[in-house]
Amino acid sequence: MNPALSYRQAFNTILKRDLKIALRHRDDIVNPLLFFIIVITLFAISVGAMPNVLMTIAPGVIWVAALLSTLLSLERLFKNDYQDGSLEQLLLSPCPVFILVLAKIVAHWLVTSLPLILLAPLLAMMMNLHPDGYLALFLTLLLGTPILSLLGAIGVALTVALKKGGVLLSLLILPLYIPVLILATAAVEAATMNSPYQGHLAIIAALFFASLITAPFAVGAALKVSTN
Amino acid sequence: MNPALSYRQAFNTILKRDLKIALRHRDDIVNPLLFFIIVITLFAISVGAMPNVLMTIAPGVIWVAALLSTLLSLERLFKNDYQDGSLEQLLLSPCPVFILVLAKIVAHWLVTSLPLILLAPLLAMMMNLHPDGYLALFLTLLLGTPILSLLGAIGVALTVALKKGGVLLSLLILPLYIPVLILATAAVEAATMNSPYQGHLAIIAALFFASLITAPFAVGAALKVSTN
Amino acid sequence: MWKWLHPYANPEVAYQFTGKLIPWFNGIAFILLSIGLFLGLAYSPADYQQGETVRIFYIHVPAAILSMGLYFAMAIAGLSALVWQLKLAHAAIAAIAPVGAAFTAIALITGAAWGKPMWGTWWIWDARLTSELILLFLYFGVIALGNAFEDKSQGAKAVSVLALVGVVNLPIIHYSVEWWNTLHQGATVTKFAAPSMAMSMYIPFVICFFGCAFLAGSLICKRFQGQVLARNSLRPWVKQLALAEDN
Amino acid sequence: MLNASNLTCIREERILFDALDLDFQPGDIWQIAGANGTGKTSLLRILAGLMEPENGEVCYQQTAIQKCAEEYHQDLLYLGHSPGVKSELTVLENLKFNLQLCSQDTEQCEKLLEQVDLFGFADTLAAHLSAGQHRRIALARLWLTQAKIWILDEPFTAIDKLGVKRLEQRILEHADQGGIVILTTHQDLSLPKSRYQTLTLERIFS
Amino acid sequence: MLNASNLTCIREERILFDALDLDFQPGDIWQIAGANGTGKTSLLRILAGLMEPENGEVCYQQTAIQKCAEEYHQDLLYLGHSPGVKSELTVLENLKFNLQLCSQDTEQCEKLLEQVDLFGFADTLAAHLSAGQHRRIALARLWLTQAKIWILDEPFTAIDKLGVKRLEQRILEHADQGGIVILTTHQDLSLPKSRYQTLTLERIFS
Ligand code: HEM
Ligand SMILES: Nc1ncnc2c1ncn2[C@@H]1O[C@H](COP(=O)(O)OP(=O)(O)OP(=O)(O)O)[C@@H](O)[C@H]1O
Ligand SMILES: Nc1ncnc2c1ncn2[C@@H]1O[C@H](COP(=O)(O)OP(=O)(O)OP(=O)(O)O)[C@@H](O)[C@H]1O
Ligand SMILES: [Mg+2]
Ligand SMILES: [Mg+2]
Repeated sequence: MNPALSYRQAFNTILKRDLKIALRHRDDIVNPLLFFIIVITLFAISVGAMPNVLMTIAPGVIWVAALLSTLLSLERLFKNDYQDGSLEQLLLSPCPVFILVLAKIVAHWLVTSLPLILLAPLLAMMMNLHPDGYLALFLTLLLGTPILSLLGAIGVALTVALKKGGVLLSLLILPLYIPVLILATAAVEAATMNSPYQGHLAIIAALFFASLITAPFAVGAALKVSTN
Repeated sequence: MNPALSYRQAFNTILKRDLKIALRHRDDIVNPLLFFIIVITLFAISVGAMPNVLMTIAPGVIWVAALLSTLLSLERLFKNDYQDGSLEQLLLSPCPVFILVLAKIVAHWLVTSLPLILLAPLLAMMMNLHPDGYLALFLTLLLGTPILSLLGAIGVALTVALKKGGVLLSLLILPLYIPVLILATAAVEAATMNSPYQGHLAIIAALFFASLITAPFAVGAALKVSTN
Repeated sequence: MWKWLHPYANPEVAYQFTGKLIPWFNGIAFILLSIGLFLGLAYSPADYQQGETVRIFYIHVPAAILSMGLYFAMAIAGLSALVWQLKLAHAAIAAIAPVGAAFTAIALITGAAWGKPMWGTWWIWDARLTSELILLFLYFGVIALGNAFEDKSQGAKAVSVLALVGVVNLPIIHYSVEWWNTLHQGATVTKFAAPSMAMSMYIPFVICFFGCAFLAGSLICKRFQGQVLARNSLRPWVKQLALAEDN
Repeated sequence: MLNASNLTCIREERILFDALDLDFQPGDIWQIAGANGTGKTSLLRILAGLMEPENGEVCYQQTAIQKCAEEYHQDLLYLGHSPGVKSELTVLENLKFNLQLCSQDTEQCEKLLEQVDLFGFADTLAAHLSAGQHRRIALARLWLTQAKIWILDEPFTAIDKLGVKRLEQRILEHADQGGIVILTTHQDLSLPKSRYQTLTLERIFS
Repeated sequence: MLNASNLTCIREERILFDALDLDFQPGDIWQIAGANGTGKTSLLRILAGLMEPENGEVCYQQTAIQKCAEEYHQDLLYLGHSPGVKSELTVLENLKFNLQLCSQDTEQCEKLLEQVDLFGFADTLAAHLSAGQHRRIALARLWLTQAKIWILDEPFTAIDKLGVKRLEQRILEHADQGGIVILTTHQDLSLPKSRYQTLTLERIFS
């Protein structure tokens, strides 16, 4: 019998494979990013030449765009793997499932959310966000988007085997997303008004750690149910 | 040899099948609708308790939401058929391809856009849209969403065989969508200010007929290229 | 405790046990609700600030608290379904979800009706209201997910996971009034140490609350029975039951 | 009736076949054989008009198939690796749709179900069938079609022995009525040797 | 080593099998036979722990497989209808990923490629392979795995004759080294009759 893979190695193997597929596919990276840009530009276009209106709605628009683009990219997280049978193979691997799942989620976040976070300041500029809000926007995105990925993964895992997965997915995870959205926009708005937003940030951070610790297990359990 | 199907019958057969699948799946109907509602509610939540701000951005938000939800539902138009081999079978059917394509597009519009149009007034109310804008909103949606479906179909047909279809799709069709978006929001805004908007509407109608006549042929040609 | 519980983990025993509970629950709920509502709606004093509208309180708060409590109960059922593979817990989840959703809806509607005179608007996007709305969506999600699976037990397991995850929303609802400054009233009845409220209001409230709780219990038992039957339709005792019904 | 001249197919810079001349006459059964990746599927797709050859052309009744697409498609039945069965529809609905596209009345369904051994599954979603049953839905078309030319890519995949026997019988019957059958399979056909011809594609090392 | 007791499987209210007792010993080759839709795939999935039976349990070395998931998965190789080949990766990348998950060094790849007859396709995307070649990538795992229990669902699908022969040899070799092979196939195995046992599932009419 060959030596069992260390957890670290297993994590790395999956992470690398997923990143490679994403880079090959490119879609996975460019799509959410493009979607993010599109939503924001379309708003800028359609709300038009009212800079002060734009300014007030900027934190909301940017965060909603980020949330939507995460939501849409989520389906890919397990769908392809489910269809071509890789998911079964992962579940049958000797490693604990939660490690593999975590690797997949991290890869997903790196591919979909990180570029988006890096691009956000530019779009914030387009949306006329108040300069004091930049740091808050960056921090909330940095802490908030992983929560979206982690919680979303649970929803995807639950619905991956269902033909009518899509709707359910939104129905299942949006309720879980809304608190993050409210907290984050509140934080950015507070920042633009120069009031303290550390409290909001602390709650977001707490949510992040809580979901980081629990979500992989929930996803593992959900995947087992789905492939049954 | 059995008598060839009349074009009418062929159209009906495909239309009925697609509608049946959509009703069975339900996803296809509820998903874009839910997405539409979600986008609007998320905005309402994140822009928050500023009714007058909501009011000014209402036409834009509603149209952007409609556009996005069409954009997202488009991929389904040919994707499933491509994967399970039905598309090949359709291309091999004795009927001219453009008829089958038209049937599929009509089914798609009925399933995704119609419910959305019917629901729009309710959401307009939530968004505090000025009462004078309702009729204009309804008319622009009624004429505008078919354009979105028709043009979108060309993009989907071109990218259906590509693994990395999604990005391309948005890139290909968004430039075509933006004029419709600008015209439509301008029309609704004009209506809320009680100025005439028939001019805008006429241009949208012209665009609609032009795309109705040309798009099915373009889609047919694109599909043949894709399955090669 | 397991030894004591074990016999009730048998579907047939559980079915009969809940069957015996229903009439009791019904009776208690009826008595408590009639007393409580009489005291609350007719007898207790009108509030010096809020006037007669304060009487919505006797429906609104029990419904709101139960909406959360039932969700918690559902989550516990989910946990036992996942950890101990308890098949009855599947039926319990399916039984609780719609009842919980109904109480959530009642809390929302009565809250909105109360909000109009108090705050001048039916709805605002504030934290407590939004999170209660989210709770309703969570219930919908649970119901829809359960229905989406053709395979009942597979669906139940999926639902268990979701119910557990959704529990995070409960503290958010409860503490939202402290974390955010909102229009909504802070904790008054649920401060255990010293309810900051007149006894003439507190007692009818408590009676109403337990009345609602027993009503919920009876509804849930009824639904639970149906679910147990549906999930065991191939078992002989169910067939016998059906035969007895026919005769 | 159907013939191909000078066909060349190149995929990924690999020559699969070169200057292939084929002539199919009514009553013929052709088995295209060859190892994996030698171009059987590619050849069938070219013959069906789904793919364009690098060179050469396929003619139906002396007309290039691109020119007489409508008639050719009327007379053609192609079943590929993925056979166009809709998982979201039930077995019966799938069959009915196929019947309607051939403009036949939908009353034969019951009989058809029996023929492909799916009796009792009429109202099951295709997604809930086993691999073989799923393919059988597509194969049912062989019993209802009036097309003369059948192009079948590995029709026996996932089908059990009894099913294979029935299929072979149906194929023979069709050829006896003056049809043409072109198929690939990695199993041996149990038809009489004299009834079918084999074309073996070889791997060309370039 | 692996045994199942009292297995019952119900799908869509149809009883597929009932009170099935199985015992697999080192060196065994089992063919699960039966018509389409009799529950072969379902049985294999239950044995692999991917599906839960309605009743009964599967034990590996006297422990229920849910309880010793890690060891069992270490010793198990399952290949289903869709074999988990990533179309977006090249052949080589697919193989390497599989090797890494078994924590083996990735130098054997070249040899492996030859073994499954994909030499020269190393850098082709899996999406651009023929049906058979695509499956061969998954089958390559049979040559590199050190798992003792192989559960193979129709491993010969789309594979050409030479390929089937090689596979059978590999299966025999594995059994001779004390492994267990459980497979389904609709073709006849050309192994010596004495070397394998057959379990035939019947359709139960209820
Ligand atoms: C749609 C609007 C409303 C919703 C969704 C809502 C929701 C809730 C919820 C979920 C609770 C339970 C909180 C907990 O136990 O932690 C609650 C309690 C309560 N609500 Fe509302 N509410 C609404 C409107 C109102 C209005 C207008 C009033 C009166 C001004 C009101 C007064 C109260 C009071 C007094 C409590 C008890 C507080 C406690 O002791 O915790 N609510 N409400
Ligand atoms: N995903 C599913 N959901 C519900 N029922 C299913 C599902 N898959 C298969 N079934 C049912 O289970 C039965 C057995 O299916 P299974 O796949 O085990 O058959 P099989 O013996 O592998 O057949 P084949 O030889 O065609 O592969 C079928 O009759 C089918 O109706
Ligand atoms: N979609 C594709 N894109 C590019 N090349 C392809 C594609 N499909 C197949 N090929 C190449 O064409 C060659 C022949 O493929 P084809 O599918 O015709 O083989 P086949 O004889 O049907 O094999 P099998 O017996 O495995 O089905 C293969 O070597 C493959 O590399
Ligand atoms: Mg092939
Ligand atoms: Mg099978």
